[in-house]
Amino acid sequence: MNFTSILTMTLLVFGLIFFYAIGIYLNKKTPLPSGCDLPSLKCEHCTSTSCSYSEPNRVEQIKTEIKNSLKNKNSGEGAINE
Amino acid sequence: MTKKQNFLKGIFSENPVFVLILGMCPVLGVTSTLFGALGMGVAFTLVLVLSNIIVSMIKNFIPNEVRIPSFIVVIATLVTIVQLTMQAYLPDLYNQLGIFIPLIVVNCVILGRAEAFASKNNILDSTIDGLGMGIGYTIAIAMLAFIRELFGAGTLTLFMYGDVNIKFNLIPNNAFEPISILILAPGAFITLGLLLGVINAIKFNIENKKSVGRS
Amino acid sequence: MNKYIHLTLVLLIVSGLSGLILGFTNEFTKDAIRQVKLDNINKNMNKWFPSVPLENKEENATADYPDLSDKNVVNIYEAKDISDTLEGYILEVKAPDSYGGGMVLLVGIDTEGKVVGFTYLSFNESGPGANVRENNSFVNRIVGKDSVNDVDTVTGATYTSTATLNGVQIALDYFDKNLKE
Amino acid sequence: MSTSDLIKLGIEAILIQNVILTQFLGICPFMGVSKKSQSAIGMGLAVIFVMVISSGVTFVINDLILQPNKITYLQTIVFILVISGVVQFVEMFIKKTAPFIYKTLGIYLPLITTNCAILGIALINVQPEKEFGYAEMFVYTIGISIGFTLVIYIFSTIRERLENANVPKAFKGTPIALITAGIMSIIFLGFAGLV
Repeated sequence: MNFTSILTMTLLVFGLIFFYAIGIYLNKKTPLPSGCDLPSLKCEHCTSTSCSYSEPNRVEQIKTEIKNSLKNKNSGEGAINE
Repeated sequence: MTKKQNFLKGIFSENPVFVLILGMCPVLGVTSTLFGALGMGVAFTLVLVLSNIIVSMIKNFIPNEVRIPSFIVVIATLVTIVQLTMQAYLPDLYNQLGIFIPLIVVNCVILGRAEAFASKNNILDSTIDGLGMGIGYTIAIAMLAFIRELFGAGTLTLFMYGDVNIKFNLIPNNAFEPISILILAPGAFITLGLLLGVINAIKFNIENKKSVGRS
Repeated sequence: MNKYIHLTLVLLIVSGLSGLILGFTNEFTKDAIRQVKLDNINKNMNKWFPSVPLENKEENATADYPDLSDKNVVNIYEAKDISDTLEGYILEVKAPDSYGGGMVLLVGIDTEGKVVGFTYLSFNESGPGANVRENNSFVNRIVGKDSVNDVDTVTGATYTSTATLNGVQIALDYFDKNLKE
Repeated sequence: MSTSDLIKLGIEAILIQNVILTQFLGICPFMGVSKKSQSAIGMGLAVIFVMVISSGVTFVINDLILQPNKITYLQTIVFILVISGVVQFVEMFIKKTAPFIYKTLGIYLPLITTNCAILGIALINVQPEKEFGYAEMFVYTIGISIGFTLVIYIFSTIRERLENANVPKAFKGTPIALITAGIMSIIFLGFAGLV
């Protein structure tokens, strides 16, 4: 476990985190191209909770979705082709 | 949110596989044998709990701008440690899981929990949350692996290490021909789809009884 | 300005720590991983050539073997018993185009060129191909033969069994060409 | 590898070793984003773009830095950071230069960092027993990403029709999608003997 491999490891990992952090920073800074907001596809049918677009309370949102799908199933008791 | 609720939510109300439907790649990939699923479950729980602990410990030292990169480094380091120890001391499990151990790093559940929960709660709650989620995940993939291996190969491998091979051959002198498609790739999709459907049906049933009882 | 210094400092500490931790874990597990491979070879060595003592065969026992580079034969281990007479060889062979890819075989061949036994060093076949490994009838069909072109494959796992047969055949051809006295 | 082997490898990557249906990588976007074929195409193109770039970068890093210094156990940590960095720079690059392209696949780029397929293929490329050179790696990655786009597009067209099929209440949504994917996987099994 010589010293050089520790050094290369630390520099490598540090360089890559820096590369990623700079990427995030520059990405946040560059403005959206003119007249092209994000497409209407919000996150309603994407289940990934860790992508930076997901609203913070994505998990609660999924649970409420299931709850009200249950509710309208019950309230629709009378409806024929629920 | 009491401690018990915090723990049980990971298994029932917010089960990562059946409710949130996250981290599907390993769920389909490793469940061709029960041993693979249990091994994956344990490795996943270990990484999830340790990452939740570490993240909740260092959350106030890390400035907000570099939050996600440092969390990714923490999780990747933990995954590499698990990978190396498994390669050294459990080679059969390592060969069984193959590519899916390093893929725990990109598992949506872990980074999601670290960011959504661990970076906002103290160490104890994060550990309980991680444990709950991990056990919920393990139960889910163990159920899937049980069904797939039982009907697909008629055997249940519990533990493989070198020549120790605890394997129950459940078809007495091959009474029925195992449905080998279940062990194959399509079997994973179909079994999981059916399993999710059945669980939804049970849930609707319970909700129905409760609402009928109430009204 | 000191915000950025603070940022880089934190990043440096995080990466340094992770580098150190990984370095140490690698130190602990490095020789254990090598040992796993050697154990496998020694275990099979003892199983196929019972007279060979179960001691630690060195990995690079192949310094002086001809034209290893292009062929799929990766390593050769000599099976010498206590009185140092040659009982046979164990060849580590890469079996091409298996279903899951990356299949490596250990093939034991005695001095007359007959297959004494074979096993998988790395095996990532899925589905029915996975239980070719435990299919004893397929194994017994190969053991004791000096050529495998008349051995038929396992139904339902043609890919895996043909790759295994190719691997064993490569070992046998290599033996006839270079190792036969 | 001769060119015929490369073509064989390419076809195998697209049809036989399909990344979704046989290797089970990239299931999260496959399930999450394939509700509409337009969004599926966007996701597919983004995956092709990012997978080829990140596989190239990770392969070079592995060859020049990890392999000689014998620190290949760092592959996981280095590759995930490289992929995340590449995604950020690709998004920034597209924002600046090609607003039209950004309109179709802009939203999917942050999703791709948590996509198992990108990291999975990057790790498979550097597996010691695979022994990929640059040509094989390039052909394999392009084949895999085309296979991804092909499957996710076909699946999205089927799923659009599933919306108005009368599926039992419990099976609506992901369960029926998984079963359809299973049937598609059976069809793709038919390609096994092709090459």
